[in-house]
Amino acid sequence: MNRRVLHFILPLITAAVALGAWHAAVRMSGSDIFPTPLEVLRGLGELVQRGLLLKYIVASLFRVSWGFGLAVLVGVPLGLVLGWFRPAYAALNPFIQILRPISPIAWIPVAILWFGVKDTAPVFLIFLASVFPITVSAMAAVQNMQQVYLRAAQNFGLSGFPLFRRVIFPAALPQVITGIRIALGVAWLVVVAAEMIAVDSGLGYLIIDARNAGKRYDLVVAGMVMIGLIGLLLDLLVRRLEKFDEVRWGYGQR
Amino acid sequence: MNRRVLHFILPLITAAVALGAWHAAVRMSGSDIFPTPLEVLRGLGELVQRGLLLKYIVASLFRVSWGFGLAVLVGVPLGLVLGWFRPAYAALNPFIQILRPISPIAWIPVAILWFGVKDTAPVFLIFLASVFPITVSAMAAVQNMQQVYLRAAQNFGLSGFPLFRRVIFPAALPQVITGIRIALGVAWLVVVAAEMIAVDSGLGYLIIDARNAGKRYDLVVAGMVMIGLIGLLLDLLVRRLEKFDEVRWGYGQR
Amino acid sequence: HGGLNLDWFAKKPENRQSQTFGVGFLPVTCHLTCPVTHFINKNLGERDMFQPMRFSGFPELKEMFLGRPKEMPATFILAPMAIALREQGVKIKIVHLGHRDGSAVVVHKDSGIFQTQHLRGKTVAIPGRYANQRLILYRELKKVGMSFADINVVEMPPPDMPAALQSRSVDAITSGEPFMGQTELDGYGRTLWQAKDVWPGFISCVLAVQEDAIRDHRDEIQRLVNGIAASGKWIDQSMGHRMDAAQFVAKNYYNQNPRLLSYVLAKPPDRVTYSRLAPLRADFEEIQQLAKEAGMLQGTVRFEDYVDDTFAPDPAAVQPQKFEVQK
Amino acid sequence: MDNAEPTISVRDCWMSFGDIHVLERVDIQVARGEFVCLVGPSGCGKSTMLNIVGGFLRETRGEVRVEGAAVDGPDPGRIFVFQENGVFPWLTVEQNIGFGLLSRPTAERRERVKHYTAMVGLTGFEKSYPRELSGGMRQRVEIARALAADARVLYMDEPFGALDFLTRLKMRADLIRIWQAEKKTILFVTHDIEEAVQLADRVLVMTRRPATIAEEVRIDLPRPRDLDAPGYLAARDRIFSIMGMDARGGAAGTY
Amino acid sequence: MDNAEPTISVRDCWMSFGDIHVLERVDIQVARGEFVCLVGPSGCGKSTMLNIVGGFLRETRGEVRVEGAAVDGPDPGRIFVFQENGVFPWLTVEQNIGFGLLSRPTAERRERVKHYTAMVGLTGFEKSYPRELSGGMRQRVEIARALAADARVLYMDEPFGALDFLTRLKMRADLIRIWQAEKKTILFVTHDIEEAVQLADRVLVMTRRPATIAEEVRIDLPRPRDLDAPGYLAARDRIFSIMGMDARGGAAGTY
Ligand SMILES: Nc1ncnc2c1ncn2[C@@H]1O[C@H](COP(=O)(O)OP(=O)(O)OP(=O)(O)O)[C@@H](O)[C@H]1O
Ligand SMILES: Nc1ncnc2c1ncn2[C@@H]1O[C@H](COP(=O)(O)OP(=O)(O)OP(=O)(O)O)[C@@H](O)[C@H]1O
Ligand SMILES: [Mg+2]
Ligand SMILES: [Mg+2]
Repeated sequence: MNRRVLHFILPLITAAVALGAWHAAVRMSGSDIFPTPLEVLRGLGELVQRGLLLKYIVASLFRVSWGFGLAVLVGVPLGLVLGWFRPAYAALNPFIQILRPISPIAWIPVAILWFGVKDTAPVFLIFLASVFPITVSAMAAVQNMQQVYLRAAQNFGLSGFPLFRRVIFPAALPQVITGIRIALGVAWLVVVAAEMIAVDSGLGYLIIDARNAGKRYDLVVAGMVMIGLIGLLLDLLVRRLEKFDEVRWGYGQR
Repeated sequence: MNRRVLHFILPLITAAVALGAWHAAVRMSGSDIFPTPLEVLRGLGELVQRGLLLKYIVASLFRVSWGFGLAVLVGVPLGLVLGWFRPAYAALNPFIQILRPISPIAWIPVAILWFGVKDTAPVFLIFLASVFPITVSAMAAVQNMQQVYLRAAQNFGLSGFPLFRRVIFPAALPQVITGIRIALGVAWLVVVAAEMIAVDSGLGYLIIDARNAGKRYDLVVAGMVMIGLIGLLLDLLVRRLEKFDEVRWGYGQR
Repeated sequence: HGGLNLDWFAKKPENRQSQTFGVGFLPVTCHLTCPVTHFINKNLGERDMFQPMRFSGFPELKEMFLGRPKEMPATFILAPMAIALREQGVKIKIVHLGHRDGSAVVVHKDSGIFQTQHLRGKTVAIPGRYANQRLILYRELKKVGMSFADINVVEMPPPDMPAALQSRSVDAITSGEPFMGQTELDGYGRTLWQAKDVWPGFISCVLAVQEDAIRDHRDEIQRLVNGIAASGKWIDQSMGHRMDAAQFVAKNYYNQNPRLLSYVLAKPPDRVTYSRLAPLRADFEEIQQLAKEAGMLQGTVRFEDYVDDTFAPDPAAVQPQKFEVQK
Repeated sequence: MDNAEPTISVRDCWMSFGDIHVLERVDIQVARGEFVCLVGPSGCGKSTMLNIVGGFLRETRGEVRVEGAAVDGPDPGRIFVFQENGVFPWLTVEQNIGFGLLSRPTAERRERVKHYTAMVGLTGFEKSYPRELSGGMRQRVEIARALAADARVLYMDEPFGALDFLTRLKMRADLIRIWQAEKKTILFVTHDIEEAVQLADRVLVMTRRPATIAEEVRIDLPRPRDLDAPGYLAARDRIFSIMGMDARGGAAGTY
Repeated sequence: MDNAEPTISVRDCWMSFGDIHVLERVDIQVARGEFVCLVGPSGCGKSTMLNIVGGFLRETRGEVRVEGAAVDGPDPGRIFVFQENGVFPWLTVEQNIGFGLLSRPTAERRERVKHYTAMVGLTGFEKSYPRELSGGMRQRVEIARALAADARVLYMDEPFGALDFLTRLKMRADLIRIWQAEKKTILFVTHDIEEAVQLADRVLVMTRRPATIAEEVRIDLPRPRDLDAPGYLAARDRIFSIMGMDARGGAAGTY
């Protein structure tokens, strides 16, 4: 009960204080470029009225789903294989590590060159940004797997694909899921950069478009708030994956 | 010996194959927009000749050092405190989680508004991008700390600041360092976005400037390659932190 | 990736690419003729001859133009950038202008900058290294015996400029409209000078086309140029047309507040103009000369290399479209 | 019991975690200088009881007094040896053993650290970090740390659990020697009945959860104890039978 | 030894990890149906020896034959119970115990799983995941899994290490019962001398590293064994003395 209160009331108080301070700061600065919370709310209202908010959210989620989904489909098997076969790891890991720190923004020209300005290009950027964390975590998961599981499995006569399916994969799964969670965060983070490519919907587009639209910083901030909230929701959602019985063993207190 | 060979020869082979494929693909595509590896090398040579490469690298590293350094200075204590005081955690964590998924690109207008176009604005963006992973990992580190260390410390009569300094901090340190490592990766990743703000040096600027500069995609790719290589080096560097005796206990095989 | 059906959200079916081609533009007044031509054509019930493709910045626009010339063989682009591309060996030609004038240097209204000389030691934001605003600034500084060495130039995407000026992180800004007009409209910007006053007939953006397209699709390009010439005339025909254009372009193409476009198209009415759009040797040679002096261009190409003026109709002979917006 | 107040005095102690009733009506008295073992089935509440006495948990009901005062948190004069190893992994062996001595003069601290390091057989490992030691060696560091702190009272929660058999025997002998020499009061939790009988003056046998003290077995044998002596075997078998087992492992109940 | 070839035959086995010489000239013979315990100081190489016999490690030199053939990797007919718990945490108790039976008909599998679940006292926990069990219960799952697989040979590496004292006694008794009933050959590693004496037909005592077999102690006592019987105590004390300790814990050497 007491903890409930803590976890509901306190954030509300902080929210009130933060919004108040924000409002006061804007008012006091005398500038009307940066919006007050109220203006942001009104901006959001306008988006809702024009039927854009939902459309944009769906569009961004759609792109992220594709890019991220492909990243999972490619990254998990790739990571597992690289984690398992030492030579493959030795051959490819350096390149993964070099490609990893390259910003999606830097990839925009490549994306346009390869995919034009359809939805494919932002999907590709989101894919790029999320495939590396997934691959790396799947790789590490296999490499850190407890030897004893492998030996037990071999003892019972498993090898080849059944060994992979029945032991290596489930043993790696908790860490793979953690990687997936991080990658989803990254995928959602780069939605703004990805939607710099000429698309005409999405929350990232909303922000970029609002910047182009002269003084619509209320919409910029509205876009930021929506991205933040949805990011939080997505994270909570993937966290549920970590609750499944098959993987919960991997997350206990250390 | 055999493993040495594996880890030196195999990446070289992959590199050769990758560069060859790249070259062939560019040649075959018939398009001369995208540069061949050779052209990229020539672009790099040009940068070196004009004395720009080193200057840009230093400039980017300088901004990242500041932004990231500030993020460490703010994030680590903040995270430790939030991890320790439940009410502070309850009050602030939701906001941290909402701010976290917001792309640095979205923050650009805010950064300009607050900090203008000096180096402060990119430093602020880098700070923003890296402070959240650091805070969150420091928070989690304290929360996941083994209870027995705390009890032992209390048993020996520690409390208040000495308890913090002699037990809570060292107990959290390994996970804090992991957070710092991830955050440095992120800081380096956003250098491109950060240098979209009116600056006139840096590897991110190089990429953006080269994109503006008509057909200079050799420089774009040169910038990407440099960012990738330096990112790899930075990561290797921070990894050394994990080798210190005081924290090595935190990273063993699970 | 063809099988992914990622076009799910495309508003208009894009698979008509085979018949129509893309023309790149940004939501700025310099590119206004692009959406106006499209809108009028569509409303006159003519065959869709091109597909306007909106970008949020020049880098992406250029990358599409260069990287996928089949999909987007023509685009509105900064004149010096087009020339620079030609210098770098890209086979494109300028076939028409997009507008004239429509740039300004704006300072904060509370600043003590009233003449070009006052910019000495100040920070001025320009849109990029190949922006004509760099040229106009260079030209004006030269007039008063100054150079870039006397001011501090920073590059900044135009959308960020108003905020930068308002927060006084820069002392002056210069770019195309509507971002300059916006600072006036919001009450903190004061125009130091308009392009039209210091460099009459100033050109910033032009219509550039891939040579392959010129060779293979002459007719379509001709129709496009005719359309742009005619809609330019149409815009300049009356203030009523300007206000109509501000309305439908802001709503359907730019996603901006119509008030802003109305403002920059009306106050004063000749802030930006859309007649006289044929590319003229003298204009471009001046640009090229200045750009060479300012270190922007090499000067390795000549007018006939980068301009194909065979498409442009005689401005005097161009007739505006017969089109009125249904109220 | 002496006529003096016992060092540890637990009266009518009850403890629940939410709905889980762990302890019911537990009474424990430990006289000054006495060595008392607490045995009982796994999960019955031995650690819980010890943590209450140690001041890390608060009883739901009852009276818990140590050294003449109600317990109100841990105390540096009464050191706990934890079931989960509580050695600080970021400190060297030496620093760990000296952890409780930071207020002492450097020379004395060095002296004591050296002495207890030698006693647990870790001389030569002073600069090692815990991760470089085996589980048994780590456990010995914790024991040395507790002893070095010169506490009047030691609470030990299965301290020898991680040791291998031979080391365990050795540590038991050492502990008895120290206890005899330094007159400490020790409350020692174990599930190993042999261990309890080898060590204790008295063995308190707890029932399964909710636990209480089923019986107390006094072991009046001279030390060092002969593990083949009839008295020893009798005490051991007595505890086995209290716990519903016979030493051959035939279960008299479920487990 | 019988005149038949022994089930496990290790001759002149040497093993090093790089520069660390772990085993030297080890000879082990285990007859069909025999229960042999391997004891020795911590870190001497017991697990290493067992892993070689089990096919998880390859000896540096020597001959290791099991069931008439040179060992070449693990074999489902010879199941290993690991010192680190090898229960799969992503499977339920039931699925773990049935892991080695997937090629059997469903009915038989269900039958065997049920039987061995009951034997280790985990009935009611079939659907539980290992993380929901205590360390001791997890260890019992692993033992049940090994037994259910119906292997001819069991290699057990301190399988009762994580169990509490009472459960350990119970498991020892169960293991003896199963071994007697099902005629398995068991090679059992432990550092607990009491355990070895309670279980084995023969106890092989290893020296410290580099290890070899110091001596073999034959325990000819009827089962279930009486822990107070003089024969039992004599065998125990004999092993203590081979290992340089006496049962009172007075160290005859360093540790
Ligand atoms: N913090 C807690 N919250 C809820 N239940 C707890 C908590 N601590 C202990 N318990 C429960 O109390 C019971 C007794 O636990 P305790 O650790 O005292 O047993 P124990 O006798 O020390 O067992 P072992 O011999 O295994 O160490 C157990 O059933 C345990 O599940
Ligand atoms: N993979 C390995 N690489 C290097 N050294 C090893 C390896 N495995 C074991 N050792 C070393 O070999 C020696 C014997 O180890 P082993 O695990 O066989 O001992 P043990 O007798 O089973 O000990 P315990 O009773 O603690 O289980 C130890 O000193 C250990 O450090
Ligand atoms: Mg306990
Ligand atoms: Mg072992």
